[in-house]
Amino acid sequence: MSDLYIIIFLPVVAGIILFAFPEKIKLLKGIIATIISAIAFLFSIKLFSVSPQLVNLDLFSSIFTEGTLPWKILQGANKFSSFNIDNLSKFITLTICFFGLVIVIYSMAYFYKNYTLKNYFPYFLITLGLSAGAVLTDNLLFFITFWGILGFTLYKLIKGYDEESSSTAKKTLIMIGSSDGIMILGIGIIWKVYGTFTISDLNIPTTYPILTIAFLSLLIGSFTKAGAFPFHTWIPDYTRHAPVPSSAFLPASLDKLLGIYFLTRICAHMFTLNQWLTFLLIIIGVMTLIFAVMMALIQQNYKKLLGYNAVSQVGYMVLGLGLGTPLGVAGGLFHMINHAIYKSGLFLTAGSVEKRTGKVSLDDLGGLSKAMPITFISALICGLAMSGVPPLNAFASKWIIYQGIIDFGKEPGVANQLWIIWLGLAVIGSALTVATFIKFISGIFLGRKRAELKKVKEVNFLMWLPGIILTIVCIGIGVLASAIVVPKFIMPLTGKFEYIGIWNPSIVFVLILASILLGILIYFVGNIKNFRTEDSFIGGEKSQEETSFPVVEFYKTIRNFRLFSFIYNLAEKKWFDIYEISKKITLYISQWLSKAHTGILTSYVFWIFIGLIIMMIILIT
Amino acid sequence: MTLFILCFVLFLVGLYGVLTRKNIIKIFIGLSFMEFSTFLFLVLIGYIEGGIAPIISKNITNPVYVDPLPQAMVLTAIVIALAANSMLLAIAIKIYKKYGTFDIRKISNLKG
Amino acid sequence: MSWLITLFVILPLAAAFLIPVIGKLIKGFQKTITSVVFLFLTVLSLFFLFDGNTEVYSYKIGGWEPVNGVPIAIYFVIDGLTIFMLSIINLIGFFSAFYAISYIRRFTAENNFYTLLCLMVGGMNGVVMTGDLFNLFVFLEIAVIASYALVAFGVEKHELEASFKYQVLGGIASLLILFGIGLIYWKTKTLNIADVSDILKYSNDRSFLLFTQIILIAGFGLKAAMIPFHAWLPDAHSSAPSPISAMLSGVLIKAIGIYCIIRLFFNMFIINHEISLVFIILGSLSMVLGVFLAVGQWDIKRLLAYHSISQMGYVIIGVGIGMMILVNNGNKSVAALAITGGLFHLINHAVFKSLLFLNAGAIEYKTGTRNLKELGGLFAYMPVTYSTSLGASMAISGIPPFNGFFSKLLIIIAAIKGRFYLVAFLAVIVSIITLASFMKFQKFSFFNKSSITEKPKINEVPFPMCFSMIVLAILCLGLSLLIFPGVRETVLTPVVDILMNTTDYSSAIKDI
Amino acid sequence: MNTLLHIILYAQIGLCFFCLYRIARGPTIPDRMVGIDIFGILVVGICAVLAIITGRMFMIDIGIAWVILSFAGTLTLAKYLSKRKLNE
Amino acid sequence: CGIVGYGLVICFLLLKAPDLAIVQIVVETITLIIMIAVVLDSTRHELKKTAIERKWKSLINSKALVNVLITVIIGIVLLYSFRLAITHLNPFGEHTLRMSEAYLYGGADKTGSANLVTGILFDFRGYDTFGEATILFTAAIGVLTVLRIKGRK
Amino acid sequence: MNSIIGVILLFIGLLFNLFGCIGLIRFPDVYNRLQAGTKCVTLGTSSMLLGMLFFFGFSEAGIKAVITIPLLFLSASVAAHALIRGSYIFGVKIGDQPIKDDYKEQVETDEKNEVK
Amino acid sequence: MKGMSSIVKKTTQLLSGMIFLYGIYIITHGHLTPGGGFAGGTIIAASLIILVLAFGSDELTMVKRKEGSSVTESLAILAFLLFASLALIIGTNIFFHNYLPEGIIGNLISAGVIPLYNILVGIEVAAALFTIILAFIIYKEEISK
Amino acid sequence: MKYITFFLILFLFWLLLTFELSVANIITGAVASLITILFFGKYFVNDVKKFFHPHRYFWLIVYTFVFLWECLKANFDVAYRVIHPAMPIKPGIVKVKLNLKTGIGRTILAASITMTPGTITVDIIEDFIYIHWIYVHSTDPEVYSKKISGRFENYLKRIFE
Ligand code: NA
Ligand code: NA
Repeated sequence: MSDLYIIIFLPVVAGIILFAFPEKIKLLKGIIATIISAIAFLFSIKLFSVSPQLVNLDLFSSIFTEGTLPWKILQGANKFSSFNIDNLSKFITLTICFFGLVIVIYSMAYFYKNYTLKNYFPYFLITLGLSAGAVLTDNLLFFITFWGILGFTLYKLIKGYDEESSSTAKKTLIMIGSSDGIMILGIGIIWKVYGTFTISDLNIPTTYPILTIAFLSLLIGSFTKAGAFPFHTWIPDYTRHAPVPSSAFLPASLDKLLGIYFLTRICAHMFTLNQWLTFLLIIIGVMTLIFAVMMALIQQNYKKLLGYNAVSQVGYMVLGLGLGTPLGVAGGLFHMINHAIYKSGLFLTAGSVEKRTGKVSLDDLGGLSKAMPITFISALICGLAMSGVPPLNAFASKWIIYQGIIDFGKEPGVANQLWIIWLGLAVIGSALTVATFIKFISGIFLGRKRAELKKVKEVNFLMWLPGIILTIVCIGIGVLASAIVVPKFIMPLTGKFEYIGIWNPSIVFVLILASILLGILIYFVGNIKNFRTEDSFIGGEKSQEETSFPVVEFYKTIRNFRLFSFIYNLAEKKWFDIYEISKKITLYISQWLSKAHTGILTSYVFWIFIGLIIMMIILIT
Repeated sequence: MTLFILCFVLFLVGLYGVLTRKNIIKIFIGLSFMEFSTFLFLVLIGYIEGGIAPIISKNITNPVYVDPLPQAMVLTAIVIALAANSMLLAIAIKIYKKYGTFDIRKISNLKG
Repeated sequence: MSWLITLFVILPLAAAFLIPVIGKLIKGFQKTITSVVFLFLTVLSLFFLFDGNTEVYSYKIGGWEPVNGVPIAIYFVIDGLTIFMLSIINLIGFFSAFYAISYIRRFTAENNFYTLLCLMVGGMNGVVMTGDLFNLFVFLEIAVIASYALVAFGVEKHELEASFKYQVLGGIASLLILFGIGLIYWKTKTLNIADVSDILKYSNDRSFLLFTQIILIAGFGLKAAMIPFHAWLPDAHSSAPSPISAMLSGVLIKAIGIYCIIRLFFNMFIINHEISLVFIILGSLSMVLGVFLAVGQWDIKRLLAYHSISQMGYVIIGVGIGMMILVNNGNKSVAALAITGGLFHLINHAVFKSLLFLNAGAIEYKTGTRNLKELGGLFAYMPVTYSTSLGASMAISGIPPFNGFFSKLLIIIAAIKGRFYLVAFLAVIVSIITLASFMKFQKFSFFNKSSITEKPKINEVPFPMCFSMIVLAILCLGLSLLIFPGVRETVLTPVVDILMNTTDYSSAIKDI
Repeated sequence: MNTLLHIILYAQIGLCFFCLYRIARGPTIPDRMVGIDIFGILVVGICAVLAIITGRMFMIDIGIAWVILSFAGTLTLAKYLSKRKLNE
Repeated sequence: CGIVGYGLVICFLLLKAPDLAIVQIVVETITLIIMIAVVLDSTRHELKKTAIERKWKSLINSKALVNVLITVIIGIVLLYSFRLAITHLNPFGEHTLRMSEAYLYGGADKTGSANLVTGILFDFRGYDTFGEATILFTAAIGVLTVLRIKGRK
Repeated sequence: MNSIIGVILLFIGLLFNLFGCIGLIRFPDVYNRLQAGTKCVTLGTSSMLLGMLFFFGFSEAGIKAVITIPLLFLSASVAAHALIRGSYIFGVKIGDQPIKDDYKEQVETDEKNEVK
Repeated sequence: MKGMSSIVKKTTQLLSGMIFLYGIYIITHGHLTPGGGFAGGTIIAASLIILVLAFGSDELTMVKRKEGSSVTESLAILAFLLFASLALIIGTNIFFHNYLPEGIIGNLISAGVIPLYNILVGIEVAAALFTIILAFIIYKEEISK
Repeated sequence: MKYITFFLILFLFWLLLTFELSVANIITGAVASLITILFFGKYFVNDVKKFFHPHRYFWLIVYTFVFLWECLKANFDVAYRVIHPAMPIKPGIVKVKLNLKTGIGRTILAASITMTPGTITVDIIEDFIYIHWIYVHSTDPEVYSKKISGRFENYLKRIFE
């Protein structure tokens, strides 16, 4: 299977070679990266048509002559180098390569002028290749290696020059790296119990606690990558501080793809979940959905807002996959694809806005719709898609998920009995998403235009093209969902399932509409309540455009609800950030231990002899 | 056996010195005591009742010598201890210069 | 092989003896000879490592043949483990010496520095090559005493204090070791490790063995800085000049601590359940407490030093688990995996920790401080230091594709396979905190400030320092290759074999 | 005869404890040093007696060495004693 | 320090180890000489600070009992374990030979040295002795290194 | 015969040593201790060495014993002298009320010269 | 550094040479009687030290002596190593081989290389200890300034 | 001359130490003595021709016995003071004028005085010798000079001057 070499190793090798090129010829590097991405994309299409199979790549002996000493020693790796081309992996590979291509085009334009991130393209290519590798490999050790390297490239794709962004970079790698480490535990347990690292051989019942632990540790890996509660906290920070192409590439698309891919793998293929795990997954899904979107609502930084949004959408995917029914899994995976598309699109538009205005706060922006029409249109459509407006893509996927939940309720089981709660929360989440969408669009593109933004122009062709492509794809998938996309792409992954066609009126459709309306309502309620304060605040400058939506005030409104304000305050103190909590605990223990090291020699000698006699007492007497 | 006990007591005295004294020099002395007790211990295990010193002499017939190997070891160890001790004392004198004291409670800038 | 192995002792010591004489006459002699000798020895050891010969070879010093089957000479014993250790020692030694060419220029008495460095390396070579208990002690002392002096090389307040504490605790360690050797001699009447092993094989004197083993664990544990015997390490390793810190953390605690423990407890004593449990417990303690102590540090080198304790914990755990499985007649391949993981981590740690100390040295060299709170924004001025330290940080934190990841992987999955779930869990937690503390290091030293104006004079360190750092960073990546079974079989398997088949060592030597 | 010699030997060793007492009590450094000095001379006697008991003449070498080195040690002490003062 | 070292010499003499005795004498004296050089510098200062010292001393005294207790406990545990450990070993004075057998009987013929300890030191285990001399060399260089007035240029 | 004389000499030596050691314990200050200790013990030990000569006769050992005696005398006396001088300059007081102290002024003038 | 009183000086004049000679005696008879390189070397060092202490010496001379003894030390131990590895070079391939004839036990010239080693170790030890103590003395002189 | 004397003394010392007359030993002794001279020759006493006057040796032997006698006497005196329950001591430092001129003579005198129990030489400064006396019999210089050094000085003069 030489396709695999091209898809996995060509970008990696090309990336490594690109390191050697000086930074000055960045355009050339970009072009090379684009070409490589395009090649990878073409081959991923080719791979998509291949029938499912297991491939064992002969990694080294075919490249190097057999038997000679320096290379002979590498050949031991071959027995681990098995790859699994099944429907899921080849589909994910295809999407990965697609996003890679779209984003590399955008990056080329984005970084053309102020290329501040060193070695972006090499790391980009390595990320691309290794992502494909992680998806395609059938060996857990290879998987964990690729997965871990991706964490590192993620770290390298954010520039951590000032205090905050370096904190973010640190936090990101710590969280990703931690999940990586925890996954090793799961892999170890699997190896202990089943004696194999081959993913396709596994079908593990989660009956014993030890196996549940294995599942959970792998789950943590996928959750951290995808950004599910409570391991999501790196994503908003990352999107806020990383360059936009990086955000679009990794947290918005690739990491989601990988995370959800792996979640699917472990939930659907590697493990058979017991009902409590299902319950857990659903709870986490819902919590992610609600909490993240709540946080998104109060954000002023639009990049961070998108980041929280990205997290909240993961909730749907987890929810869908947690259901475990074909419908649920299909919904989750479909939503994953859709989310990747519109969220990348949104990030790219956000990037364009940042590029042109240099502002990152919604407070400083407004009224750009005329100055940047194409960007505005992409943002609008992608945002609508995010809100689940028909006929756009996310509508279709959310809808399948809702249907899945209803379907799920028909089965016996603890989680199943509570289906109506899940459904209700999902709808509320969707409604809140709409509210955030309105905030985003109105904050940037609508409202009064600030004086300092007069000179803002549309971005160039290379920068808006990817956004438009993604927008078109959004619409295309939405329109063709029931006709082509679901049967052709999604069903092979989950098996056939029954579902109600796309335009058929049903309770689900009502729900979706309800959520959209509810969201708009929430937004306006929040605004109207505070118009007066704004008037008095602004004073004489009232005579601006009528359509001005004072974003700040809206945010304050939400905050001022008593219960919310309490929670938000805690959130702002990072009480819900698992990273911060662990950090505090660690540093507390550290301090405590440090105090024991008084610097006085006598106590050290004392320790030695105490240690000695403790050993004596325990072992000898 | 008395010597064994002596040896052990010597060790304990040294240990007591190291554990409780606050003066570098006294700690050093405690350490030396422990060294001595170890040397003595090594020589003791090589002792043979009725043995003579392992030096060949023409006028002694059918000699029973004590074990010379522990002696050789201890000899080496003594010189090693001398080297280590002179290093320690060199450090001690420098520390006295820099800190103005031999009190280890005050020589505790490195901690945590 | 034959007489060539004696060069590992002769050459560094001869260099050490020559430097005070010729160093005064010829300028630059000390640097040249040290580097050349270490390079030569590195090449020689690597040659032995890769020549595919895995037999145990012994060399009788003085040419004294055994009398009635009792070895009476001091033996050099060359087996997989020895060659492995020799490679590490001389490799890191070379890079430290080369790095020191520029680094040590700011100090007075350069000649003494190189002399002591040669002595230290010669001592360590002697320790790993010898097959005789007392000789081991003697050469251990050479290395240790040289390191005492090197820790105090700057003769400032902190350096002296650190050296003092190191010496007192090191002195206690030496005493315990000597006492242990005495006990063994009392029991066996012999000093040759193989011979001792032969006698102890037929002894079931449990309390004697345990007593001796505990004494030796305490003694060598002090040298290896296992918790609770670790207190000297953070002081000493952070106060020494950086190339020496690299040697101490990278090599010394391994050659005179871990190596001795492994050698004696696998090849001399009969492995037993209690002691392997002690190893696992002490290893876990070191691993966990070490990392918690490290993460709160603001002094770069102190942070690194505490990590040495923690990382040595991994090595000890790997070896301890292997021992435990062997004792319980468990799955031999798992034992082998655990030991492989431990030894793999040993060499990895040697490389990345040395590199990290060299990085810390480079930072201190240019900025004059080691306090993370005072640093920042160096990535732009010191690109080589930055990128190499990033590699090393990733390696120690266990991020692929760097070497540390693979060794930790082996240790953790071996621990799980051997049912040491708690240990595996702790190993993962420690790995996470390690990552956190190295992200802290990266953040506060290289990023965190974008102001260009503050330190305009800072630039990259001179070539010898850069060279050492770059090559070590490449090694950080390159050693990942050891995960491939093919490479592993050449480098690590001979080592593991000598530990797995615990009695092969003595029988091989007694047969010769 | 042999018992007699042994009695002398042990008596001589017993005398060493007097010095030990002085060294332990001090109170000044010179006091301790006097103790050590005298101890050294006593040991020469011990060496002599041992030489007679064992019939091995090299014992006296040890005595000579002791005489010489205790001389060196005392000189050093005296030297440094006279360099600085107690009531400075 | 000195006295115990010298006491050790007597023990060595009684234990038929004249070589050790002579080396112990010389080493002890040299250590003493060095120690005198170190200590005498400081004792006077210590005397001056009596007031502060006394305060500390009262503190220490309250701990003294605890310290003694700890030492005694350590001692008891060590002694007990040691007693257990050595029950099956040769008792004092009934040492048997293995490695030394060759050194003692026939060793002189091999090395030609009448002093068997020297024979071991410089021939059978000459390598050890070389190491020992190297340690002394190391210590000399180390002392020279440590006793520099200025460490950095 | 020789050995009997030898033993007698040994006993005499032991006796002197005993006196010396008692003096070492009993006398009040370092000077007096030195007085008692050094001399008595030196004499006693010399006597013992002489006794050794009688045991060994004029052999290697006997001669060595004899040459040890002047060595011992010389070194002990000079050591005592150096020690007492050192102690004096160090500042150890001579008893509570010395009968006569001629050395004091000498030392004091020396010091003044040194200061200059 | 100032010297000591005239009594000490005179005695040292008489004795130091003898002590030195006695050190040589201990070294050269190391294979016959107790003692040897280490003990003898130390005695030699002691003789040199009392000379320095008694007669005093200015700092420059002391530094010179220290350097000299340091070099001597290096050379002696180097020679030791050289003699030990001589057999490696000249054919027997044995490190620390006693390649000289053993001679008759009890004779001064016997025991092969042992007396040679003894002498070298004696020089080394004497020089090392002399260096160490001089270093201490010089250091004290320096800081007392 | 000085060196030859020194050599002879050392060589004699060597021969006494080894007590062996083999060729190897003699050569070794000679070499050892030469080495010693190399190091210590210049520190040796200058006035060496006195070593070749036999009458001095005669007086030396006489002196030895005188000294031993005094020594024994004084020893019993000290022993008495030691054992006496009341410890009758009256310590003090006295200053005695010296009649000896040569350094070596003074040194031996000082050593003799030191070795005589009851007195220790503290210092020799110019022409005076300071002596610590365990029991200051008299504060009159005339008296105590005679008591302490008088007997020795006569002999020493004959030996060394
Ligand atoms: Na090999
Ligand atoms: Na090999």
